[in-house]
Amino acid sequence: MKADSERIEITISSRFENIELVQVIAEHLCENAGLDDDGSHWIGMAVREGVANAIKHGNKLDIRKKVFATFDLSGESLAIRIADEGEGFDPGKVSDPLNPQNLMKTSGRGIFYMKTFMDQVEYVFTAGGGTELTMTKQLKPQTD
Amino acid sequence: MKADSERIEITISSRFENIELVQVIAEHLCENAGLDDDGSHWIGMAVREGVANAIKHGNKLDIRKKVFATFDLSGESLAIRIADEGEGFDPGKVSDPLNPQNLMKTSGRGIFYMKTFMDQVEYVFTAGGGTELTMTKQLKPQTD
Amino acid sequence: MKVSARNVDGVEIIILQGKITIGAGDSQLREVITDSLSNDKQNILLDMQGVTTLDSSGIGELVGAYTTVTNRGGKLKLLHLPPKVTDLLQVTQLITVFEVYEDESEAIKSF
Amino acid sequence: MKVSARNVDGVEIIILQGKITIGAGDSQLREVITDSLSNDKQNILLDMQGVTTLDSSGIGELVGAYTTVTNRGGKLKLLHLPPKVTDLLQVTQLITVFEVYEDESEAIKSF
Ligand SMILES: Nc1ncnc2c1ncn2[C@@H]1O[C@H](COP(=O)(O)OP(=O)(O)O)[C@@H](O)[C@H]1O
Ligand SMILES: Nc1ncnc2c1ncn2[C@@H]1O[C@H](COP(=O)(O)OP(=O)(O)O)[C@@H](O)[C@H]1O
Repeated sequence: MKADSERIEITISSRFENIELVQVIAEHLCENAGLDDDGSHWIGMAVREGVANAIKHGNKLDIRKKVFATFDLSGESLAIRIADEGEGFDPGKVSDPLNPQNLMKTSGRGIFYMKTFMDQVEYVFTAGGGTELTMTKQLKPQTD
Repeated sequence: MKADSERIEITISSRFENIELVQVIAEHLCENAGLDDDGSHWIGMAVREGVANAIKHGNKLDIRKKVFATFDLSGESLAIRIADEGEGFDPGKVSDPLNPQNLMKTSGRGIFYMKTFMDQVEYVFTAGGGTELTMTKQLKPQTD
Repeated sequence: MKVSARNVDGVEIIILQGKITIGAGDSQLREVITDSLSNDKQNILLDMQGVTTLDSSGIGELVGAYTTVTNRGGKLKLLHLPPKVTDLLQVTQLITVFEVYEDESEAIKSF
Repeated sequence: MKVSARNVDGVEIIILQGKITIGAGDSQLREVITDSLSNDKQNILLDMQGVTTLDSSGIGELVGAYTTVTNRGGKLKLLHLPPKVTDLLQVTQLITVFEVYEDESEAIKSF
């Protein structure tokens, strides 16, 4: 492991009360990495949305199923992986919440918020089922 | 898994800045379980001491080595396991900080604090090296 | 979430405090709106000053509340938005949907 | 940890704020005590009001500071202990070692 790299892993069962545990890890990690309160807050919000989806849509609130979160801090770059034991989905079919016909919908903004607060949001689906969400964020703009 | 049981796992590398991540998980879990701020605080302090020892004495600040923490909440009982990749030690040889000749020592109070704040503190040493500390706490006194 | 309410000049001011997030406070918001409507209080001002965390579910509940109240011929407006809540409404373009006030008496007059 | 100091009637009041924990603030406390002694300020009052977290390492540093100052013929006393810090000193019986004050002027007169 490089001196400036760091990996934190946390596993929770599928209860909404546990979302906060993962969010708080994200915020503390960002603060330790020198990010300001606001920056840390928005990354924490993206994590909250990702974990909420894993619990609700992925594991369908089955408390026997786990959500696995990994934080990789390497230099100035933070990669967050959130995996569940659900059945996956087709990200191509997720509708755009900014589309006027979706504006007044009561759901469908979680992934949009993640994309807004993070630099990159990617989904991978594993053979055994389950969704693996990876979000990355450059903590300070690289200058080169 | 029973409806009232919950397991949270977190893995960190051996940096003092990461102590707080584990402590904060402990505090949040306790608050979610209905413990008041003070109760949660002291459990968080015991966790802090346990993780600090794992990083300092166990893994000797080698950031390639990990500290593994597990929280098991079952009914009203919380069991916290903190494991490191160090060489273990002989708990029987740890001196009593209340002994007058130790009163003015600048160290040697960590395990004592854990024992003060938790109901039970146990050490197990695994064949492959490493220390496994288990601390338990009854969150509300059982009435039966 | 903690909820309290008072009525000023026929406007039901509902004060929301704490979290409006998935599994915490989202259904509570729905209930308090339903209660208000069933008591024929159809002009509702949500005071958001004390809202500490709002997620996409909470935002969804706000939108749902707006629709419910409007469909019943009432009005739902927002008061004292914390800056981070404003941000959440802005990026989703919902800020154009809600009437937002900084000053309570101004908000009440607007109904 | 943040540290600031002022001198009143020959007593160096050192105000500690934030964490005194392993890897954070523990060595800083040692430095500020050494500095004070090397400037011939041997009567030291540590104002602990703003200390948010103290662990066994921080407690060890306080004990070390006490010994260092006493060995140099000075006095180290504590002011404004937060309740949780008092608890930590109490269970380890260190509360009998330190002179603790609630009132600053009283503390200063005692030197
Ligand atoms: N981890 C997941 N597992 C299964 N489906 C998911 C997952 N995450 C997102 N989805 C799907 O994507 C849709 C959009 O998600 P999102 O934008 O967060 O909005 P919302 O959760 O409010 O529906 C969800 O309704 C769901 O169908
Ligand atoms: N995880 C561990 N691995 C190896 N040795 C340990 C571990 N935890 C505690 N010890 C030993 O026990 C001693 C007492 O620990 P503690 O009471 O926490 O006081 P301190 O850490 O201030 O020395 C330590 O000095 C160390 O020798």
